[in-house]
Amino acid sequence: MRSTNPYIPMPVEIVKITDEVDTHDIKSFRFKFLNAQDEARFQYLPGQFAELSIYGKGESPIGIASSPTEPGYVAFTVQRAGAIVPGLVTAALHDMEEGGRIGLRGPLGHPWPIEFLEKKNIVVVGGGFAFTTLRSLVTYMLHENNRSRFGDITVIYGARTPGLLCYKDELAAWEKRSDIKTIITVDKGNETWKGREGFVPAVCKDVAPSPANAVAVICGPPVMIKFTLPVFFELGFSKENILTSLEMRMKCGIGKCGRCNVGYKYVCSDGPVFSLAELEELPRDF
Amino acid sequence: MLKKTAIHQLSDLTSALMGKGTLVAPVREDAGFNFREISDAKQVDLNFHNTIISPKSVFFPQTEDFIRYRTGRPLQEAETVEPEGKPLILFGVRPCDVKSFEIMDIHFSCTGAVDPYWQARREAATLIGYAFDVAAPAEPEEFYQTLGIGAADPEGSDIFMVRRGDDLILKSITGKGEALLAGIEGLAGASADDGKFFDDTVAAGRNFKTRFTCVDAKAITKKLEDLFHNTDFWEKASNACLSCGVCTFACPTCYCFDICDETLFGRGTRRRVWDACMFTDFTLEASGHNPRTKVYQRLRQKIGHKYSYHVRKYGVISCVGCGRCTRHCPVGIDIFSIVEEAMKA
Amino acid sequence: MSFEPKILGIACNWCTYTGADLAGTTRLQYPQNLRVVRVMCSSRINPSFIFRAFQLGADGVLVGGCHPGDCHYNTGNLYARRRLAVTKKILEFAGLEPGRFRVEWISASEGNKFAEVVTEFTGQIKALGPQTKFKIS
Amino acid sequence: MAVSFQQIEEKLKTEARRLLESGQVSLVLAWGRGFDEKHPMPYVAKGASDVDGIVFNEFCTHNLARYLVRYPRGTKMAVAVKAADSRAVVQLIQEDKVKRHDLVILGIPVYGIKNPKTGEIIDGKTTCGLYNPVLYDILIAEEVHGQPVSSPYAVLAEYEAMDQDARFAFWKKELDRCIRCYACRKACPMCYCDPCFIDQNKPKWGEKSPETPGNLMYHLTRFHHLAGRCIDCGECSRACPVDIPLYLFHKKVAKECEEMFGQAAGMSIEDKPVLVNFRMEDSDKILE
Amino acid sequence: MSRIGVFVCHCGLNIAKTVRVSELAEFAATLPDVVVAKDYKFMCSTPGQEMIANDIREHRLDRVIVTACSPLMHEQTFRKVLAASGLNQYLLTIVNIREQVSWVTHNIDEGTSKAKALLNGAVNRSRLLMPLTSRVIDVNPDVMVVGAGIAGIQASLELANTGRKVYLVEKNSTIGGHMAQFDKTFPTLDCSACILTPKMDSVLQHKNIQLLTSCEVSEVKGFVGNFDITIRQKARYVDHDKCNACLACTEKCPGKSVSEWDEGLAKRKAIYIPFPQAVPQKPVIDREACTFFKKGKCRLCEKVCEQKAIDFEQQDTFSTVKVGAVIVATGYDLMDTRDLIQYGYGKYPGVYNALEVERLFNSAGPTGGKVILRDGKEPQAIAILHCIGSRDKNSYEHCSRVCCMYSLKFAHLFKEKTSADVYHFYIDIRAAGKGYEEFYNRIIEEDVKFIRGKGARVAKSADEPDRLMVEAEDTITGKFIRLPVDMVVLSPAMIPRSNAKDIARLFNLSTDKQGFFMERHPKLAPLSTMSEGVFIAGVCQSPKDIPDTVAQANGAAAEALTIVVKDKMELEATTVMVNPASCCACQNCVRVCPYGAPFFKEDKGVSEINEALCKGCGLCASVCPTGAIIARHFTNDQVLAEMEGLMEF
Repeated sequence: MRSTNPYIPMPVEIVKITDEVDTHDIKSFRFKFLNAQDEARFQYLPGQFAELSIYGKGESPIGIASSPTEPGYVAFTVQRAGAIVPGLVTAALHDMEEGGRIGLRGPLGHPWPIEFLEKKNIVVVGGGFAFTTLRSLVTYMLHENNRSRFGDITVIYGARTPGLLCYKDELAAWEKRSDIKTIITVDKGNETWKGREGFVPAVCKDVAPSPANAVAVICGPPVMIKFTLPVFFELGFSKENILTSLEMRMKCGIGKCGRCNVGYKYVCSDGPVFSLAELEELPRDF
Repeated sequence: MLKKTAIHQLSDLTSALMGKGTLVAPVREDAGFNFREISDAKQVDLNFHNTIISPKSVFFPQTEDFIRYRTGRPLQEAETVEPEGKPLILFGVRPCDVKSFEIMDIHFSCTGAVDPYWQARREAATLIGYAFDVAAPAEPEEFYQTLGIGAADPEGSDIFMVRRGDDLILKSITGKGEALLAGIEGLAGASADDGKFFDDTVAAGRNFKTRFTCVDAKAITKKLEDLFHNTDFWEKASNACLSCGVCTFACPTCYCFDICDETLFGRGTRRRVWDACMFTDFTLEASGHNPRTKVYQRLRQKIGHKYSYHVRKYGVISCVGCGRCTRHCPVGIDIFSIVEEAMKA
Repeated sequence: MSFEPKILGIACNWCTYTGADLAGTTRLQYPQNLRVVRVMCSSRINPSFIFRAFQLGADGVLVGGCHPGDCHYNTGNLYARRRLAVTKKILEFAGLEPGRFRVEWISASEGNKFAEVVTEFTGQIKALGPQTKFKIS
Repeated sequence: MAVSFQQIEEKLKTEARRLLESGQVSLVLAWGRGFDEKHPMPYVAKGASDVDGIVFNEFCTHNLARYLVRYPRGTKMAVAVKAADSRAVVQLIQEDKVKRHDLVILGIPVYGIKNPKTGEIIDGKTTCGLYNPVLYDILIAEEVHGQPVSSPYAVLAEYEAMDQDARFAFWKKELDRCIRCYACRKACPMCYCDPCFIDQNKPKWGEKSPETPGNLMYHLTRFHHLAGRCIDCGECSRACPVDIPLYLFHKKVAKECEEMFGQAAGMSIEDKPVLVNFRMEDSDKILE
Repeated sequence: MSRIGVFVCHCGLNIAKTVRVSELAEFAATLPDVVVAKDYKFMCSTPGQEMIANDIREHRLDRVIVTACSPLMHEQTFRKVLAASGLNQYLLTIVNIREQVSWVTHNIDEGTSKAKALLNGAVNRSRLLMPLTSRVIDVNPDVMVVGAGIAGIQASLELANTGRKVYLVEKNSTIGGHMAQFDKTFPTLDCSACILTPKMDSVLQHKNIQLLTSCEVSEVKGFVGNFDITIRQKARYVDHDKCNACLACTEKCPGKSVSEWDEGLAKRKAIYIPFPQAVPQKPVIDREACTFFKKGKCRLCEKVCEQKAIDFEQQDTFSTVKVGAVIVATGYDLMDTRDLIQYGYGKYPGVYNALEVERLFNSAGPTGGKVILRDGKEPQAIAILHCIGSRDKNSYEHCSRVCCMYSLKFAHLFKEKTSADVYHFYIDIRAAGKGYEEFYNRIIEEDVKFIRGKGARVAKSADEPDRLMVEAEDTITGKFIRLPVDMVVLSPAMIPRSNAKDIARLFNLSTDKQGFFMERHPKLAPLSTMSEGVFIAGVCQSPKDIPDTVAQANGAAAEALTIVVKDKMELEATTVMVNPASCCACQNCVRVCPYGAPFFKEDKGVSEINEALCKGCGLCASVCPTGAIIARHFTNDQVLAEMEGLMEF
């Protein structure tokens, strides 16, 4: 039965699980909708998120890692939350196998502003597992129907160690392409690591993307964001042209439950995507 | 339409109302008055000043089931609890509380996603407002007048009631109210004098004085924004605050909720439960990060949300001055005093 | 059908659980209403376990530990004694019948005592009838 | 003998000013003006200029010991305490939540404090019935004597006379009213856990919704957590917006603990909380 | 979601007779997350085990439930099956349907229904189980022995002979303890020095023993296998590396003090060795008695010392040693009987305590072995008063156990060395021990008088001012006795060393009511303590005689050896841990733990667990109000889930 009730999740089935990192606590899940009309209703753009819902455990808001240019499934990259007391939903999801079924509520929130990004050079900066919606964005932009809508694309992606990089195969594929500049860095390499070493902010400074007609889209752990934002500011990016996605505890995802309220915004329904200019409008309460 | 009934015949009225739908009205309980679904017409008691918990619970109950399911069973077997649309009569609501529904409507049904549970109940409800006694002074906690709400404002009600001595004068305000009032037999017609008394009461209610002087919502909004980083101010304001949830639970315009799963013996319910921004874990993220670990941050959020953020987002202050938060605060914190202090800061 | 109570047992690994095993190896017969949770020490029993057990519909709860002074962990049951005494008082003041919660010290060699206590306790619970006060309906 | 609230207020101000000016403490916990006379509020003076805000009147019910744990360990604090409140301070010292040497305890012997909601004088019925603080550094007024003193447990007689079913019916009715605003635990000086057990999800001890099972689990467990620690100040009951007489249950548990373990909470800083203690000679009788 | 396998054992007919095992397996298969459920005749047999192993692989099981006999029976067996199949062994759950179901009922319906409930609980719990790994730590092979009386000496020698390095710590300047003060030992009457001094010498000579005299333990860190113990070497003002023990210094020294060794009955110099056979036989300076330290000049010893060994500048030094195990053998003190004013000790010169008498008998003692009183006379009548301060509710309730026997020994020696009449005032004679009763009988034969009645008072004799009067009630005749004597010997209570509390605190030992160190279990672990890796021997545990002390010392050595003989040690896996995010800093865990495993990190404001000390009882978890303490394998959610399962059907 199809419900328009925004609190009721749609049933989905896990069709593929990818173990992303060597610590095995980040996995990507591909879901297919069990009802065709749900799939038709789930129209999303990169940057949006959805509530993954497991009965008996609860719901967890997770950014959509797949791109609408990848039909047939919707994907999420999920970290098992909480080192000591595991997050109930993410732990349960991690224990599931292909064929398992959960609920999905969404798409929720605002996407990366695609129209705003069009015809501009895009610098995508990501750290660790927060790369998910950026992966969605890059995949979206690289799609043959979309590539021409955007200018130069530069991806700067870092993780603590080589084993902690997500989407390794895709990164390798991007590195081979000529229509995207891909820079991968790790804080600390290992014997087999041939790539760059260094923290993301430093690498950004090093790469120094031109601010001319460019937008920086940044997602990562708070500490990375904290040090990366000034780099772009110094490079000459305006606050309007620096975009990021905010984290806040959420429950309903539709701007009703009040939990993710920061100033006059609800992160879930007014965000999670904000420009630096918008963020500076908000009280520092997140 | 103007009607009246003797107070001692109130149960005839309430009994008639029960025939028109689910009746929710003030009932005297151990700890004070509350709005409850009426099963016996005699339960209704209008000898109250105001209820402990606001009547928001009628449309937005503290616990509301969304889904019922069995763990370990296929998802499709889960059963959605659909929003209720049965006729409901909410009787004896004070004008400030009536106003609160309007404010809540903006949030729940008029902006962004629609909350189907709120909307369904609201649409199915007929509101019978009830004027405060304008002859007696307001209670010290109340300040609805400050926020532009009269003690006897009929706006927002479908039917509005004013007490005149041993009589209750009922006036229909909307078509819906008129239809309901017309359908109730046994009510006496009211005289022109009653009509004048009604109008006088409404007018007296407008001039009714509560504690604070009127203030400009825009100015408050701006002031609170400017004051956000003044930690000293907020720490001082929150020195006494215990960070409990009384104020938010009693409040007619607080709408924060949690969605949780409750299971027993493999049977589970996904439900929403009122939550409070004053609780420590309200903003605790799975990562362990919590942007509001301190009492002052939470009190600032609460006051900022009601008088500043809400104004910027929805255009109205999210407060009707009913005074419940102050009345029930275990340490006597007065929310509007803080706003006044803020304006002076 | 006669009333068959559900009785939750919580037994310490070293004394009472072993004593219960001994009751088995010596083929003592006792009613089958008791379902035992094994913990390492009676002191592991969080008072809320007991409250929860009654909410889950236990008609009676029996806690078994080593005799005072014989605790495998030396002093665990001495703490447990105090804590469980308070637990019992709280339940009773909230209205639970006193007979529904019992703490017994049963050593590893007291298989017969285990069987006797279970038999007697089960009879007592049967006489009290179903526990409905705390049970979540 | 009438106690002059005015004199107490003056003495409090004098001592607070002296302590703050000498730098002996960095803050003084006392009472200050509320929105009206009947509602004085807990108040913190952090400098001599704040001292004028201190008030003391018959409605100063709040137990300020509750605020001690809010400040970082090692903060030098003065705290104004009435009799029951001083027991809370003692208990907090026992539990090492505050250090004795970080505190200046301003003891207020007083009779005639009223519950602002009911206007009733707070005596042995809803609190421990003491009028003189058990521990203090500075006594703010002369000790009061000759006031009505009854056992704080006398009020229990009616409830003890009830049979099991009546008790259950009584508490079910009372606890079913609970709206889970947690004012009781937040007003309680001994409820300093962060997070509270009831707020956790693994395991979930009780449901969040204000229905019988969760309410029962929350309150019963809280009674247990406070067993032998509740100092009977009655703040939980006064804080409760729906007037649940929590003090009755706490008193009953306190009475049992005192009988079983021979020690009342918060009477001596040398004591150890009874439920994290034992004596070899504890009798099995307590389990009967 | 878990993948649980349930294996129901018939145990032949042991289970199958009163539990419908196939029905149980079918029931299991209906439970959520159970992917395979089977029953089999003998699950513990090789084919049974193989079946489980195969199913783990084939069904990719991540939890295994074996529904069979008691976990105390075969838990280890099935854990090995899991481990061999690559599953963490703690993901096994055993449901006990034999000892606690099939064997205790004849009713197959009841049996089956209870088994279902138990199984349902197990499935619930099983889902929440976490893999656990036990930590393996390195073990330091060395041992420390604290106290070098006979117990410490014996234990050190035993350990050293096995090749272990032993640090023997003694607070005095010589080893030997009280036994070195004795003259004869009961009941054999062999010479104490003759049996002890060779051992003392062996200690000195032993290449594996590092002797640390004039040393005290000042700090203990670490835990079993890895103690870091700080030793304070007290200043001796004599460089023992240079000293050649010529003892010229002791002759020249003008400073005098009473000899502790001789119980104050003789004097010694300020620079001294306690007694001629002391080990090490090198002098130390008593700062209190030394003229130089008191007056700032003298330094005679320095002048005569050819080795330039005297060093007035010496300071206390601290060093840390690492050991794997510790034996505490700190011995006892005699009760100070001056507090019992009725006996006149310290007031009347004719009243002696037992150790003083030992010195009187000793040929190396202050009188050269002659029994003469402080006034130089030989006593004509001697009263020996038993149970002074022992078996006395007003002082010490315990029996000091050896006083009866040494008092009998005294009587014998008095008879041998004097012509005095000897009287025993006793409550009863306790002569349990090999040859003890015989010795008692022998003393009776020796014309020693026994008065059954505790000595009540010692006073100056009214008639003869030089003599003493002992008062007592003879409980046999019921008569009140006043006996004039010249000498009164008190047999005082043996009590813990005055610094026993400090030692207890350092090593986290519990003490009993009297202050003696508590053993872990009075019967089954009399030498172990609540501190893993710390053992006790000798009178510091309770009063005992030399043979028992030596036996204990040997036992403690063996116990210590069982720890240090392995170079690795596996710690308990089912320990507790703290979730710092939930810790409310109430410190209840710290207060209750008998092992001292939880400790409070003041800087972080949270408790932490020293897992090496944790025994996994879970007490702290239940007193933790916030649930911050997680008792591994018995977590709150595991127990609650199991309970829910048990109560469902």
